[in-house]
Amino acid sequence: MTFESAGRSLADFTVELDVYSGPYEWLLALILKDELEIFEVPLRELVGLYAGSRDPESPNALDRDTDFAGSAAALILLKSRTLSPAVEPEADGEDAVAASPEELAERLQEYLKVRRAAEDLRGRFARAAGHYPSAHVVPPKPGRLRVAEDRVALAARRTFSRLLEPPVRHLGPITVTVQELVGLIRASLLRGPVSFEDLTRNMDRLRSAVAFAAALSLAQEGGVRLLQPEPLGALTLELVEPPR
Amino acid sequence: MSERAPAPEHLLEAVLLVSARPIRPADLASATGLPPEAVETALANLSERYSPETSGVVLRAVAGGYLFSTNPACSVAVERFREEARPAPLSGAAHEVLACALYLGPLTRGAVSRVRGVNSDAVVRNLLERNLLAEAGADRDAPGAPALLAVTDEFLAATDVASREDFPPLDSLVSREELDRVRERLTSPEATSEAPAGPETT
Amino acid sequence: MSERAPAPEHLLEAVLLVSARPIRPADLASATGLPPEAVETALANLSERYSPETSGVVLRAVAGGYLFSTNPACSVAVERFREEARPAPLSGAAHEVLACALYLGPLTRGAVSRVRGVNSDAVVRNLLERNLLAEAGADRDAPGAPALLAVTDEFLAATDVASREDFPPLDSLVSREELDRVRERLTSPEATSEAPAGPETT
Repeated sequence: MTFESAGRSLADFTVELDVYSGPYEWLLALILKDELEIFEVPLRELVGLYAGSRDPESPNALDRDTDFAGSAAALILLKSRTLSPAVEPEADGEDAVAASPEELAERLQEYLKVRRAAEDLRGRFARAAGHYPSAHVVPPKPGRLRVAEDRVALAARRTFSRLLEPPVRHLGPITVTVQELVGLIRASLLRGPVSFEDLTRNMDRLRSAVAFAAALSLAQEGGVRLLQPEPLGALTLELVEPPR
Repeated sequence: MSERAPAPEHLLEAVLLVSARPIRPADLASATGLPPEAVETALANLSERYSPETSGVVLRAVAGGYLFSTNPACSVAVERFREEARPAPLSGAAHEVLACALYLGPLTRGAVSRVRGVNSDAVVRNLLERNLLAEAGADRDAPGAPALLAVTDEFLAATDVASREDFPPLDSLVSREELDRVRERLTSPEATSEAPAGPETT
Repeated sequence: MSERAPAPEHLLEAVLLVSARPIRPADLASATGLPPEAVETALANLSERYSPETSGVVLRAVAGGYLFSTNPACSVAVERFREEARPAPLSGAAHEVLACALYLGPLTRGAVSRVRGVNSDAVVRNLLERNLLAEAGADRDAPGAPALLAVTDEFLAATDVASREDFPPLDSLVSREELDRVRERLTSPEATSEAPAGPETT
């Protein structure tokens, strides 16, 4: 697997996996559009690829890391959500229907253009930054401004009925990585099968969520077997013996 | 540094453009990082460049400071521009802030931001400049006694309604529960506000 | 006549000083009483006088009009004077949403989200707040008649373009070969093949 040298953002991060090769961003788009099975994407491998492409000296290393961590977290969430039994796909009829490869290609082509246009805009904004207008503005004559009464009423309705986004501050900084927990799971399994409950006994909710994702990732890659005799019952992890 | 530093005159011009009030030479020096003598020299040069004979923009020395103004010889054009200029249309955010002041006001900047769930200081500033909002007293119970904002007569005139009563009543716009939620946000103390904390500009 | 009429350049300077928004040449002509050709000539002269190389105040042709702004080379002094940090740059998501509105718009929030493959409502809200997007009518054919989003004149000014035509055409941004590669990759049979277990790498 290869990757092109790191550039300004993740736009330059290219991955080569068995299921997909090309820009990382398209991979995300494919997954988000349900066109690529999330199980087919080895997350750990992806993290490894990214780690290998990192240049800590690069001035936007932090931005890149944040972008990657954000998208990787989304993938983890998606992967665990996909596994949970009773979750219906979004009730978005049109989108729920699997698109044909041609349709998907068309949409991705359009998205790619929008991506490029966004990069172009970024440059324009940056070049134009630092222009400040005159403060010597004369106010228009009183009475020239019209405010539509129904727009004020509409704005009231919109403002007062808006759901506030849930606060996330209490979640604190995310200090755990999938790799870390993959390592931890592997180490635990050396002593024999472990129940998921035991594995996560001393973990907070965030860590156990990531542990779950890590376990799924390991299972998908074939290193670990997940046993769950009955739906929603206890989950046990055991090591898969490597073929001799 | 590969780029040449801007000339002292250019730095002063830029700062003078963004101030509607006279700026003292000491403040010009501290903003531009120039020594006082360099500021003096540059101001002398600018006085020539922006003199009534040479420019429609003049540099005036007033009240111990320096200020750009229009050349009085050009005042007819300025006045006509003011007559003819179409005021900038209000943004959606501006309508929302006005709706807050109309239906929930008088209320503080902080309360507007809490109700909207987003820092609204910039929008409030713009509406104050446009005379659609005005400060009407202060909230003495809150720390720092922040100003209370209310809609102005000019706002009522701009909407062409005779009085506030002509706007649809609040409970015809939103449900009981939603109103309760809004009231809760309105009265939640500053300190625990979840609205993005912007610098309080007072 | 005892007083000489001010030069066209001076009239324009005075009018430009009192506006924070771009002024269309026709409005400049009407305010100053100058014929359009005289406005053109004077603007050309002023562009030289207020160029980034020669002044801290620059004359910009943006959003269909003309505007005085500070020279970005002097922005540090301006920001220090106003004690205001430069607004944070927009996120990548915000640039994508703006690109959608610019090239595919006016379009609904739902359409933006479909193009990007992720829900974009929060980003849209932020851009409305910053006046870079505005609601321009509604899609009457869709259920609920959702609002249509379009870029604003502020957006054109913030990207330093005179008009929408100054942006490169969308189709010129990606080469034919690249687009073909996408199609090939997605429509070729291998693209959907089963994944063998990943190799152990630790």
